[in-house]
Amino acid sequence: MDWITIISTTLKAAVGVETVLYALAAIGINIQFGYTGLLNFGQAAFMGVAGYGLAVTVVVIGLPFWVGVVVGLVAAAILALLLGIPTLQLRADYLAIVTIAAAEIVRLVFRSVAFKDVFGGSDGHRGFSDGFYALNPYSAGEYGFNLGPVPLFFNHRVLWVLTVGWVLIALCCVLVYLLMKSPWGRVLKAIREDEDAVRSLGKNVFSYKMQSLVLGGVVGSLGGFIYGLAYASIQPDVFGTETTFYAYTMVILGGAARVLGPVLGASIFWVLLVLIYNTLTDAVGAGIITFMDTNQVGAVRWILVGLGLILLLIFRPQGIFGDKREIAIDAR
Amino acid sequence: GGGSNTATQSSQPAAPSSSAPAAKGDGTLTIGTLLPQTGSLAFLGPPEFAGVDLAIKEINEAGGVLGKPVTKYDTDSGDTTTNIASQSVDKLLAQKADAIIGAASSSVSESVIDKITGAGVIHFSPANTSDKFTTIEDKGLYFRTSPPDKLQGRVLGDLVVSDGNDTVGILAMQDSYGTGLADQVQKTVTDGGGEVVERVDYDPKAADFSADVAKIKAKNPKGIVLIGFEETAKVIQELVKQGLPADKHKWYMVDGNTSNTNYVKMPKGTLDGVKGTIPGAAAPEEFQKQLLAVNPKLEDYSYAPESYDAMNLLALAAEAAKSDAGVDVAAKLAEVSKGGEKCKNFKTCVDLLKAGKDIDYDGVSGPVEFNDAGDPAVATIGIYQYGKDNKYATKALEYRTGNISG
Amino acid sequence: MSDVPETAPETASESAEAAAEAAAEAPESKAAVTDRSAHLEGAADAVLRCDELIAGYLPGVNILNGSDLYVKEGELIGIIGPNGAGKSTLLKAMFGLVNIRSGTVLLKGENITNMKAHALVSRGVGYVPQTNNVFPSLTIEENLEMGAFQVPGKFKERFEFVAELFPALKERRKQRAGSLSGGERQMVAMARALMTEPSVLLLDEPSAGLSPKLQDLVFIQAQQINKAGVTVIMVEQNARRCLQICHRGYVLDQGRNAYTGTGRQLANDPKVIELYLGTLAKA
Amino acid sequence: MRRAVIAFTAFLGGLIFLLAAPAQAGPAGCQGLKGTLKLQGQPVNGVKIAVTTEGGQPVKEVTTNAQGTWDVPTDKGKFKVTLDVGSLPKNAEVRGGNNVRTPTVFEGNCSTVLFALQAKGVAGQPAGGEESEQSGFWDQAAQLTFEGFNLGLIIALAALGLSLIYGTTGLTNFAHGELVTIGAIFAYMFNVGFGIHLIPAAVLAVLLAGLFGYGQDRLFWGQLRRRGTGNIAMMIISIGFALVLRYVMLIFFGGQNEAYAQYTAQPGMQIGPISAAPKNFVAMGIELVVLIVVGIALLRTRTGKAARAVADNPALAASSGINVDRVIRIIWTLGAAIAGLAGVMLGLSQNLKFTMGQDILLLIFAGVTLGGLGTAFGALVGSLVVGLFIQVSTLWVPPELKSVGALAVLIIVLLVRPQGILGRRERIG
Amino acid sequence: MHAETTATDRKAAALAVFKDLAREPGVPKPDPILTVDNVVRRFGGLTAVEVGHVEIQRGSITALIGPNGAGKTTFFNQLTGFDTADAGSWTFNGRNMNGVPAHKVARAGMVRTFQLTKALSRLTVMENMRLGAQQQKGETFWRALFPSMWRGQEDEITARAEELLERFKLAAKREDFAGSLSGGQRKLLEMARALMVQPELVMLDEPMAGVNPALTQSLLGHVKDLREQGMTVLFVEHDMDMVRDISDWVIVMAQGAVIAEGPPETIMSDERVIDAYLGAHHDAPLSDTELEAQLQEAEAALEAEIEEETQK
Ligand SMILES: Nc1ncnc2c1ncn2[C@@H]1O[C@H](COP(=O)(O)OP(=O)(O)OP(=O)(O)O)[C@@H](O)[C@H]1O
Ligand SMILES: Nc1ncnc2c1ncn2[C@@H]1O[C@H](COP(=O)(O)OP(=O)(O)OP(=O)(O)O)[C@@H](O)[C@H]1O
Ligand SMILES: [Mg+2]
Ligand SMILES: [Mg+2]
Repeated sequence: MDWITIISTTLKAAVGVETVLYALAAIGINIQFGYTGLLNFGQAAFMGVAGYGLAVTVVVIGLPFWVGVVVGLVAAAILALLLGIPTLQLRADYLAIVTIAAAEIVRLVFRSVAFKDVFGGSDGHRGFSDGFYALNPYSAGEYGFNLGPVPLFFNHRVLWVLTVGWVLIALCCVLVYLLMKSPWGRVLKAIREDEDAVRSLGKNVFSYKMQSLVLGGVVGSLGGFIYGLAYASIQPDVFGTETTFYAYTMVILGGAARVLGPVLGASIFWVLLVLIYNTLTDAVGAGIITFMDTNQVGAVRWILVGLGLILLLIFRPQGIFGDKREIAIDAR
Repeated sequence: GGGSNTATQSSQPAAPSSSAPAAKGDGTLTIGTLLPQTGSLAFLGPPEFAGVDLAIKEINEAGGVLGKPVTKYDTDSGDTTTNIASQSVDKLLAQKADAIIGAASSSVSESVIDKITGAGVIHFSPANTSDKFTTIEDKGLYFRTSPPDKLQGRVLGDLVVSDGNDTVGILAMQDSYGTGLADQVQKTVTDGGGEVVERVDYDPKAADFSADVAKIKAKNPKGIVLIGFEETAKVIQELVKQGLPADKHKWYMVDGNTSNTNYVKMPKGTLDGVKGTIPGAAAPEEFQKQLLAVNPKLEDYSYAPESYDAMNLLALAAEAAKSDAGVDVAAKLAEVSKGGEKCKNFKTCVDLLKAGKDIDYDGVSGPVEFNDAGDPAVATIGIYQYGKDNKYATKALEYRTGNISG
Repeated sequence: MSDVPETAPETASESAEAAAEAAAEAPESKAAVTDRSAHLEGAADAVLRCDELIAGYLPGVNILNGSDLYVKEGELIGIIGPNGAGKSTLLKAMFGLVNIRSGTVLLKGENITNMKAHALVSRGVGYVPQTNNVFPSLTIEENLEMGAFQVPGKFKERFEFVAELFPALKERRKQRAGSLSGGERQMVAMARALMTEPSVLLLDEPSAGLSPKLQDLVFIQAQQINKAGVTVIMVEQNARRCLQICHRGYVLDQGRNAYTGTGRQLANDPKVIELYLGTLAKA
Repeated sequence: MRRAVIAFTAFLGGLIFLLAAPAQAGPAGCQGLKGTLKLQGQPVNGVKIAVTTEGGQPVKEVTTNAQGTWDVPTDKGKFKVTLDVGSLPKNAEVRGGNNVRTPTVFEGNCSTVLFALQAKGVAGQPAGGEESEQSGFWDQAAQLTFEGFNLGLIIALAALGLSLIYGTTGLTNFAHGELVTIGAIFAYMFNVGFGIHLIPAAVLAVLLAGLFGYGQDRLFWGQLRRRGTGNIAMMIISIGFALVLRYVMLIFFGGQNEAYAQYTAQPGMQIGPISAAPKNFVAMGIELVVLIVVGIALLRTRTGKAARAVADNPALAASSGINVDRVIRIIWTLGAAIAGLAGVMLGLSQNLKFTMGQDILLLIFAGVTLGGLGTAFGALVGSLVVGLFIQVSTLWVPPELKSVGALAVLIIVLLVRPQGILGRRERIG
Repeated sequence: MHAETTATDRKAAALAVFKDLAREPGVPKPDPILTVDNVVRRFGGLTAVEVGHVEIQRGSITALIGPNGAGKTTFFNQLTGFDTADAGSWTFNGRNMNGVPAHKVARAGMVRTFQLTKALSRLTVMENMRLGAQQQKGETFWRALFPSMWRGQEDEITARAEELLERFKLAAKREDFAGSLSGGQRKLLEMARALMVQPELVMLDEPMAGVNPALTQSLLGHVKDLREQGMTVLFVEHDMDMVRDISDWVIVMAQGAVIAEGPPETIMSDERVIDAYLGAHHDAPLSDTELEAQLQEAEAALEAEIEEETQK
């Protein structure tokens, strides 16, 4: 068993690119769902629209990188408006199905043969991240330190993505913290509890819901940028419903309506995923586990991840940072 | 590379080195696999792993590479919907893999190619068919044994035309494999004087394919080309149901779905006379037996030959380069694949190499001769025909060999 | 009600009356009994009794802090107290809807602490909750059918009975309860509890939201049911009215019994008036 | 630049190939153009065919032989092949009228050139074309409508199971797709594993699926409810549970497609404009009966009403003497059994795969929501609409986007009727 | 006791206004804050509301009473924009209000409470209260980001909320989640929160149902204070003691329509109102003899029933 690799990869996963991009998506969901009670199950579409906005602008139209970022952000905001104007009047569960449907539509259009010239079909686009890496302040090489015998190094490209990513996360968290402490956030939370009551107190519920949807969507779309930039490519199927589900899982794991909940949730999720898998593969590779073969390791990993999620939520249904009292209040 | 020695590993990257990880040969050829254990392509995993395993078994029996047995780490590529491939690559890189064999899905490969080649490691896919990889920025480290389907599409298209099908319908799986192949077939058929009356690109995950088949039915083509993977079984059910059976219309299949196991439960004669094309110069039967010895549970053999060849080529290139470092191996890959004394397995090839000869490895999947882009330049396509038992004869009707780019 | 054994009503109501009279004759000075042992003197032959109940919703927060209560066969008991005193919690705890942390509840000698509500229903206990007391997506008729869930055979007969009490319900039998007005819901809730012919009935503010006319009806009905031998425990904010008809009353404050006594004693106790009854509706 | 390099390499590769004397090349030495002319299956002799280069330089002119074949060896490159229409037999013409082809010849390969011949004035009458196009459209529409019902009913069955469980417990069960899959796989186990005929195997599978539902509630969900786990936490737990189930199935069933031992690729019969396999009709009949019986049972039976009561307010249901846990257990058993049946039906009409349920989960949710959450007949109506739109929309949109049509309709319907087709508005205040 | 005397003065003033008015449905008031014309709302075959003409006098306390299901709550829903009327129009402060969305109605100064309470469960009682305040600077997105911009206002709001909570006996619960309140406490919070809006017209839907009588009494004083501050109160209530104590004018609804209007005393002796709504015992609690008689009656009925049963 190669414990050093296992520990090193796990620790790196805790702050890695995937954690960053999912954390951003989850922060967005936390704004929408955790604070406002909007069941937006289309977060993947916001990420996708942003990523593709960047990719199409740079690759197909040939404009510079930063224009792509602006286009992506605007696209995410427009998607939020398009989704929100008709659907925010709907009951919460209907909003969920409408957003999930919209997200699937977006993904299917991205991957379709009919629009292959624009969106690149099922393999998507690549070659739009040079502008981003051109800004990289780190010179080529590996950066990091040894934690005892465990090496923790990232190369300059990853480090640049991580730097930007974590700065974005920090900014978003500060933003969420400030907003949710304020009367503005109070209105959101009140909407989560009972829209009609809020309406009767003279607040424009629709407008607040829209603000929340746009804000959450734009924050989530940052995750889409990080994906595209980190992998230097973008594929439609990355933005399937699974991505949204996992982001929700992270929000709940960390604790809904907690500022740092989604970030911690994302970290836990990836640590779980990587730790379990790398331990398993090594154990199988080293012949310690003999009752399964290579083909089954991947499946067993997901089984254990599933069990992990179940157990975490059984023993902390309110999430890591959550407040038990909130859960005890009967929502009915 | 080499992940067995943890002591050197921990001391190595102590300071940021200035250039991309250059030669770091440690004497052991370390291979990582990045193949689907889960996700929508999970059915491709077992044959691909088996292909690699079979090759490694033979290599190690023949004395290993550079005198040492090959080390291998298996990881899961998942599919595009989860981002686990990237984490798997992180692990393999941490374990100092010299080359990574994978992924099955072009999309997954695209998402990790920068990471792999950026670390000076060979990215070798047995199954990517997207033509994007021909032009991709890969530092000369990307290779694949699966041809980008131009030749197969041409052969199949010509086959369709020469069978006299003046009206043709194409049902193609909607991804880079399916659409790429379908484009080529369509072009060849049209050039040859046939007419593609309907082409349907279908979503392989769709709940059912009746609408897709109904579209074909409306045009009533003489020949129907089925391009896809195992979901073709569902498409065939639908063709039979909607009254387009193989005895009235000529069906054609491709390597992704020409299978001896997928259709055996169908009524006798359902696939009678159906033709399919598979790359590779040898009848697959013998090879499949060997694979079964490695993994007795195998049901499908897609991309097993390509995986096997990938592994053998890597081992031979390492021997030729006398180094296991990715960059060195990559430099030799093209050389061992063409221009020299022909040989068909690691043992004979390595013996030739040791005797100082130039070799030309011809694999199970075809002659595999790499061009500069790391794509195979030449391929052999076998044309097979199904019998009444819904299995195809192990002897090909004919083999066509040609340059992939034309 | 018709299946009450022939002799039961008389004996039950007689004993209750006797108890009530005995209480009424007690000297004025004992009007408000706060002493626990004194209170429990009468509890020997209680149908339902709770001892030192401690219960609550949130971990670490007790709402009931050791309240005692007993009710004898055929008695009508009133519970009053300020908002948030724990009256509803007490009823819920007895009925198995709130987890009891310590203390016991006995029903006819059987320990029913933390027993499931449906099991209590089959033991003859009925309950009308204070809020959320109808099934909104079911029609009125189906709501009442649910009331008679354990005795489906009796549905027709009992339906006629409650329809006579609340004619509005019969007219609207196919209307979904979720669209009913507050008062109409209250009627449905009351009617639902009357479907089973319980031997012990727990009512949580049955008159709230009803028109004065119907409030009258509810109080008379409670009395009538009680007369027929049903033991009734009633929580009311229409406190004066409640104390008027009940045999004994409890004043609950902060999860504890503050005062107990006969209805009349409590209604006239100046302390109780000042703290809980107010002077608005002077008798 | 790059392209040039590639071309050059290819050229080199070709050279090497030529030198290496193809071991198993096809028709040896064939490089050029060839073809066969046939009219109604009979070879056509004596037709003149001229081959020129792309630029128009004549290469060779040939005449078909008695077998109707001709061939012209050429260099590699693009050519123009012209059939001399005058040399055709009097009664024949080239289909489509175009007598020029522009094939490409590749190194070491022959390219086939096809001139499809037809009897003059037989097929392709200009007038009839329009009409058959029209009737073709309606035939296709009829077929797609049928397929819409076929698919919609399967979705409805799965949706009913989901709706039952959601309606009663408030659990948004993301593991429901896996319940569908598991039903199909149970049937496979009995059918292929134990060699039982599919019909009894299906019955056993549905029973086993029901038992599985019962066990799930008994040992898992019921325990969670007892602990007071909230609905949101439960929803996430169901995602975890779905992962566990799905990948357990991957291990035991494998990643490939499988079919049942009977009724696979059953030939269709033509009924009017519709072609369908007998198994489709039987399946649809069973589905419809189950849906209606369960729907009515929910409305009429005591347990059905109790289930709705529990859905509304579990505490009040308990206060009414309903054994809430028992009702929920019944619903779980029933819901899982119905989901299992849906799986068997899906496996019968399609194939089995460990992700089959997951792949239709979105459609199931769409069906449930579209019809109105928590109503049995709503699930039926909603799913039928989803099924119909998926299929029928392909008349206008490319099939790869067929789900887009259905999902777009879902959105539009919900905008017009926010409470779902059969749902009711809630009262305010 | 200063407030008490002014309140009675005020009441006298209000009563003086009403003194000369005709006691008939739809009678015009000298200074109406709310005027309603021909509002109709049907649910299927049921006409829940069909109000011809009603005016609410500014600065008065008006009670709206009527049997259960008379349409009072539905009427409130129409006026406050929570439901769309099938027909009709109404003006508030002379401004036409039909079709105006609920939040704008509230902003215009017409705030209602809900009969079935709507506590914001996972907000604390204090947050519930603060939410009621209007024109909060911190409620716009950009200003929310800079606490210095709204801190001061927030403190003012909090002080006001504290005061109200004290009055409504909820001060001890200020940091508890509203979802953990008892039924009566929710009613109190609902009303207190509506008062945070500082509306011109407050519409209370059965504010005191389920509230302890002693507390009700003290709160009535507060409501009278509101009138003192120039606020208009329209409330639905079934507690006749309360209606009699504080209302200046009473409107009676039955089966959707306004059937009577007048001062409390007049209304409570109106035969039709007694018939449809109050019942025989409205004016005083039952005396002992009456009780006795009632019981006797019940017993007789019971015995007859049992008799029947045994004969079967
Ligand atoms: N679901 C709950 N979760 C947490 N705390 C609760 C819950 N329900 C009630 N409480 C608390 O328990 C205490 C007692 O509530 P209960 O409902 O028993 O009061 P009550 O005496 O019935 O009052 P009311 O007359 O207003 O109905 C209250 O302080 C309330 O805050
Ligand atoms: N959404 C609806 N669908 C059908 N009927 C309704 C709906 N809303 C209200 N009703 C009916 O309209 C009538 C008026 O209801 P409303 O709630 O206005 O009565 P109310 O006067 O407030 O009664 P209460 O004093 O009991 O609160 C009732 O009979 C009720 O059943
Ligand atoms: Mg209470
Ligand atoms: Mg009302």
